[in-house]
Amino acid sequence: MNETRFDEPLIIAGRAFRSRLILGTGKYSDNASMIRAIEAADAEMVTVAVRRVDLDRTKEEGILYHLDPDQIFLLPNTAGCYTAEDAVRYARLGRAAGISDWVKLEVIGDRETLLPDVAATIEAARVLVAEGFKVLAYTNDDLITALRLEDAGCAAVMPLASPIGSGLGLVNPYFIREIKRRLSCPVIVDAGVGTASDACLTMEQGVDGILMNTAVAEAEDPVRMAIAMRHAVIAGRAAFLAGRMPRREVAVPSSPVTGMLA
Amino acid sequence: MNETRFDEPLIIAGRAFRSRLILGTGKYSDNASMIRAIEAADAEMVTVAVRRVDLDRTKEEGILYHLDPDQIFLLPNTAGCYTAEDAVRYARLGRAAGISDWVKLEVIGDRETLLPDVAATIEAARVLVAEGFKVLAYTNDDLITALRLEDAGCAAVMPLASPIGSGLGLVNPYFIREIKRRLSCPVIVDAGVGTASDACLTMEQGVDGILMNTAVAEAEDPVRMAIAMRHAVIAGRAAFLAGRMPRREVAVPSSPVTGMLA
Amino acid sequence: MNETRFDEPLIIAGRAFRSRLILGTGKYSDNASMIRAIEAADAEMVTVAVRRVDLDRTKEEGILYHLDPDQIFLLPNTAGCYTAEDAVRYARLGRAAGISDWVKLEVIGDRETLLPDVAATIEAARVLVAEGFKVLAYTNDDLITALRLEDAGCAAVMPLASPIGSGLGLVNPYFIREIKRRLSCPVIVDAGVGTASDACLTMEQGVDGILMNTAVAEAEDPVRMAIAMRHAVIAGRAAFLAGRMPRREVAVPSSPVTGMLA
Amino acid sequence: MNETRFDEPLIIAGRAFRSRLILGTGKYSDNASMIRAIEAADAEMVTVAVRRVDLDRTKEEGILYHLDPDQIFLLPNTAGCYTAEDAVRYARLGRAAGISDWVKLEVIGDRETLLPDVAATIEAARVLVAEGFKVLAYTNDDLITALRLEDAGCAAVMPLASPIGSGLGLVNPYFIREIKRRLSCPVIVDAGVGTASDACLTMEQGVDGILMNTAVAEAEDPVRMAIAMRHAVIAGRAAFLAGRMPRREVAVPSSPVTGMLA
Amino acid sequence: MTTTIRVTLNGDARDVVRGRTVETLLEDLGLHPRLVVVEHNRQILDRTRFAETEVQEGDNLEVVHFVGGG
Amino acid sequence: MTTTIRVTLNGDARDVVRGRTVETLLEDLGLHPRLVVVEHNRQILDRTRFAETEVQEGDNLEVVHFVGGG
Amino acid sequence: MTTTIRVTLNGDARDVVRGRTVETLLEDLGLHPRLVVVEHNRQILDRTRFAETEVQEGDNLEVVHFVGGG
Amino acid sequence: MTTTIRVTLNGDARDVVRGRTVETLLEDLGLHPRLVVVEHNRQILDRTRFAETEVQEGDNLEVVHFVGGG
Repeated sequence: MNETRFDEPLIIAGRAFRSRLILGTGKYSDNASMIRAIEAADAEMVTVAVRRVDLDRTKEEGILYHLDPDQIFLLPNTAGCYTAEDAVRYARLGRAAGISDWVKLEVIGDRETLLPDVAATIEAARVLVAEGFKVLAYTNDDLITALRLEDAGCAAVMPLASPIGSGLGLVNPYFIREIKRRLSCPVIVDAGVGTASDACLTMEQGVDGILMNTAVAEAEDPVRMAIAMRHAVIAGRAAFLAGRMPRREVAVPSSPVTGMLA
Repeated sequence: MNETRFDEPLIIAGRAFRSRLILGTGKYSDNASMIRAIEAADAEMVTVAVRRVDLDRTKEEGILYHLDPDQIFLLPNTAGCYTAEDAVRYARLGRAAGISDWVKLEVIGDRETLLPDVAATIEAARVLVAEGFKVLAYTNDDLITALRLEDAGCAAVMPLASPIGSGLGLVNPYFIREIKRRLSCPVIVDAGVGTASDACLTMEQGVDGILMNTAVAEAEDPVRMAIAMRHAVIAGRAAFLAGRMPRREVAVPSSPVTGMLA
Repeated sequence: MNETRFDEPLIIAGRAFRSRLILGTGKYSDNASMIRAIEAADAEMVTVAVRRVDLDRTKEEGILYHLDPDQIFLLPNTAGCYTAEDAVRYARLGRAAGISDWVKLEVIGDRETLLPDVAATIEAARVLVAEGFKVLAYTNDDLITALRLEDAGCAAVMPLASPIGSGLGLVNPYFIREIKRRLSCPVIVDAGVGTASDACLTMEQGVDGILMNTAVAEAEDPVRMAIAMRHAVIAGRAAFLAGRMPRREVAVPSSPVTGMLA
Repeated sequence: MNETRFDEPLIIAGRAFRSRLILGTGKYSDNASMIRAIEAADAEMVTVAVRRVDLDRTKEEGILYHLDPDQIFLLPNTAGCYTAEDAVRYARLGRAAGISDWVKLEVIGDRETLLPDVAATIEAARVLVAEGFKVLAYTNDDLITALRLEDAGCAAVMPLASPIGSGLGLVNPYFIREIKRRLSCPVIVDAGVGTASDACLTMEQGVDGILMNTAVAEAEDPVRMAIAMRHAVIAGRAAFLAGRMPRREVAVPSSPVTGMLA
Repeated sequence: MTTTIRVTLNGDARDVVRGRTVETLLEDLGLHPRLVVVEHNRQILDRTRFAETEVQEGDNLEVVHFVGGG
Repeated sequence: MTTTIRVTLNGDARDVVRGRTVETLLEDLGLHPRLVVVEHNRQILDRTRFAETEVQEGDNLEVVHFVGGG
Repeated sequence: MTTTIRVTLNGDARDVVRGRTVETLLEDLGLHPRLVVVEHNRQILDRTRFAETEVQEGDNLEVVHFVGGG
Repeated sequence: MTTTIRVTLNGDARDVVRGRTVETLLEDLGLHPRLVVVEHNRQILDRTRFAETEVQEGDNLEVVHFVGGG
């Protein structure tokens, strides 16, 4: 059994992914670093944002100059939207690019914390699902909201580990574990992972994958951190599937207690 | 940069190891599982215990029937010894097997917790170093003791993450980090790791390697857990070298805040 | 400065409370224990549930046989309600008892976790506020929902520390701290506290009070735990007001480093 | 049952203390604050250091100008000593002041971390016990060392929560709990407590008392923090004696699930 | 004309002597009016109207009170 | 009749030569039609209609593309 | 003179035919000399001396090997 | 013969008038004997012997007291 064979692929909306690590493409110091980090992370899907073309600056900034949608699956997001209406608008723009009908839905409720407006997210999810979108919905760690998003027909539910860009890691493993236990659709933890052990611990809760951006892009060495994250996600997944030893407050020797010399 | 090139080898007593994961060989349900776990973990060094041959039972139990010292570096331990004198005796017996002059020194101070007797450990280390042993000394997470063991000439100092066989993980990252910061010799965390995220978090403290046994041997699926641990150690090491993003209690968006539609 | 003078009273809906500890009255083995626990906790407000009179059993079960509303402020809850409509009905029944127009609103979204249905809670809060109720709304630890409940006119917002009856303590201090920082109305943490240190840590986040039930009622010795909780809430409050020392990973001596003998 | 009657007194070397909170007297901005903090904390015992009289400055600095040994029990420490010999010398000087034959023994092993030199501490303890001292020995959280100190005849063993002056709180509750479980003499946690919840959590492990200094002296408002600490120690003690509810990852309602309306 | 009517009381069908008011019904049940709240056909019945409100065939009555709860 | 019309392009007023289609306008801007999406008076304009859609006085055009985001 | 001697082997008293060397004793026990280490009266016996070392009455022999351990 | 002697007092060389006892020396320094402890040539000097102990040339005196400490 080697690392590519200990696990099933991740299936979202009928599409199979070998890698359970999804990367954001924001905040890199330059595009070359971003490309190398994506490769080092062995990611098969990355998120992209929809923004106005800057008509006064170089056209280099369009990410399609750097990423080939035939090589890596692009997932447009609705980052920066504060209403269901706006999020629907951005989702439609993203789909019109002609790559896929997938969208990472996020409707933000507060500029300071970037926490989601769950009511608006559910509302937008319903609209988008009705229009045939494959909706991967960013949400907080509330089970009830996650259940509603699944009911709304989301292809995946994406609860946060902690606030976007905070690097605080998995603050509430109970809630994430419960969401995974109760939902049938894939659960991808999105936002808050800060370092490899956060990713590993998150995967150990049984979730199906992780989306991260800042942890890689703002590491001192993004490519090395991408390597770390690739291994951390595999490690956490394998450990979950392996079934860990019990925790115990008593010690138990690893070497035989018999056969000692007199 | 791929996974085999992001890092330097681990050097202990002049010997280079590509893998920073050392496995114990105790507690496996059977030898075949043990062998497969060692392979899956990609370990280059494993510990073994010295015990009386059981003259009344099958000779199959000798581990040299299963592990080839030319393929994998065997590190004899002094597990089960409660005095410096006993530990020295076991170390000499281990060396007399003719494989190497290395020893994983442990002198236990208490049968319930299996915590080390640090005074006796320092004493035994001095004797063994004087006899030419390469001593890798199991100890608690006390910096002062670790410094004394380094002064005594140990080839590596091996503080615990938590008690042997407990699976409680890295309880005191501060002390481990401080030990690593202050010692010049390799620091290998030994004992207490329970699952992959523990291993990852431990390596993120900057230590040079991890020795574990129960976490793999007593996982429901030891081979899958060995895969997990292999990746977790690489992940934690790479994350340490990469330099993590700062933690912050404010959110920071991953997508541009400019270029939004009107 | 003694314990009664280091702090301002807690004001909810214009009513002042000296004690920041609110107790639930459920799950006690007997009413005498409950009474003694309330006294030991020095609580001024306790929650009560609205339930059908059991016509076939003793009438002793009505809590007004045991608690005098002139001595202790009774806060009727809507526990057990799964829709906004039901919660409004129970709130009205509670008010019809003639004690006050206060209600602890809870609308549960899931039988397994007892997590709140935040959309239904906001809906019910709006109805009840319009009817003149003083609404203290149980909610999860989502800031956006808390802001909406405050906007709806709630007298206090009551985020959970962890699920009702779980005893897991304050799992997400960041979210609770952020809710307190952003709301103007009182923030009372409700549910999840398991022992005194949980209560103390919760108050240290700056929140205005704590409501608990199981931690006292299901302690081995409820009266002693009530004493513990009384002190823990005062301790956490005082520590918050005092302003803690900084955490630092370096040691700093408590005794002078000068004046040592030669 | 009120707060003074839920518990037995703490007995150390035959002397009974009502309060389980011991304060250090260093680092206060001025003596008046120190005095008021001691009163607010309701401490019955405080530590003092032995230092040369500063012959060129005001004699005000002698603490006996401010604290009356008939009112509060003074415990001389050996802070700042790096050898067993020095610690013994300071202990003798402290005893020669004529107040008592008690000493808080500390032998530091490292200037950066102020961690104890446990070998030297054991050695000094033996000497001092033989000279009739009541030795309260500061140590790390190693059970084996704690057992040796008890064997050496110490009146109390004082393991650290975290390094002196760090405010990191109780990093390793397992080790502290195990020390308490295994020793017969009083166990007083000394050093590392940063705020009230740390003190409360520490007492919940079952230990007999806490000694702290920086957490009070360096709080923004030392007197308020002293109040906090007084209550926190009582709260943690009462909670330990009360026996906490079980932690569970399932929710359990606090209100009856029967008697709901149709 | 029968001397009893059938009502639903706290979810259970129950025969009640015709002509009872809510007040006398509570008396029959041994309940103190000041310690309960009555919902009469889904409407809360003010305590001051207990005496004047006659229980009718088919009425749905909920008699509730406060119990221990968190 | 002037030879330019005024449109709102990505939020800014801009004068455009009368008679330009979306396709030629993008050409003028140096943008590759396959790499952008155009919203024309709040309706997404299918790429196949860029050539036939003439820009009119007062049109509100949003030209967007994918950028790095998380 | 008996033909057997009594030794302590791994903690147990055991009768051994007089004249056995450590090497032949290991053979009798079915043990491969290269896979064990022998402590002879508390002194480790170098493997090269197994053949020449005769087991004597009262000898204390410990025959150890490596087993799985952590 | 000089009228002063040289002693080491709390680590510093200091000239003291010949013939002073520890008690009078403390008086000179403005120190209350009950609030200090004196180590005389590395031996603790009992307070009852302050009056009778004359300070000698080359003596090493440590005068200590309690200060705030944790």
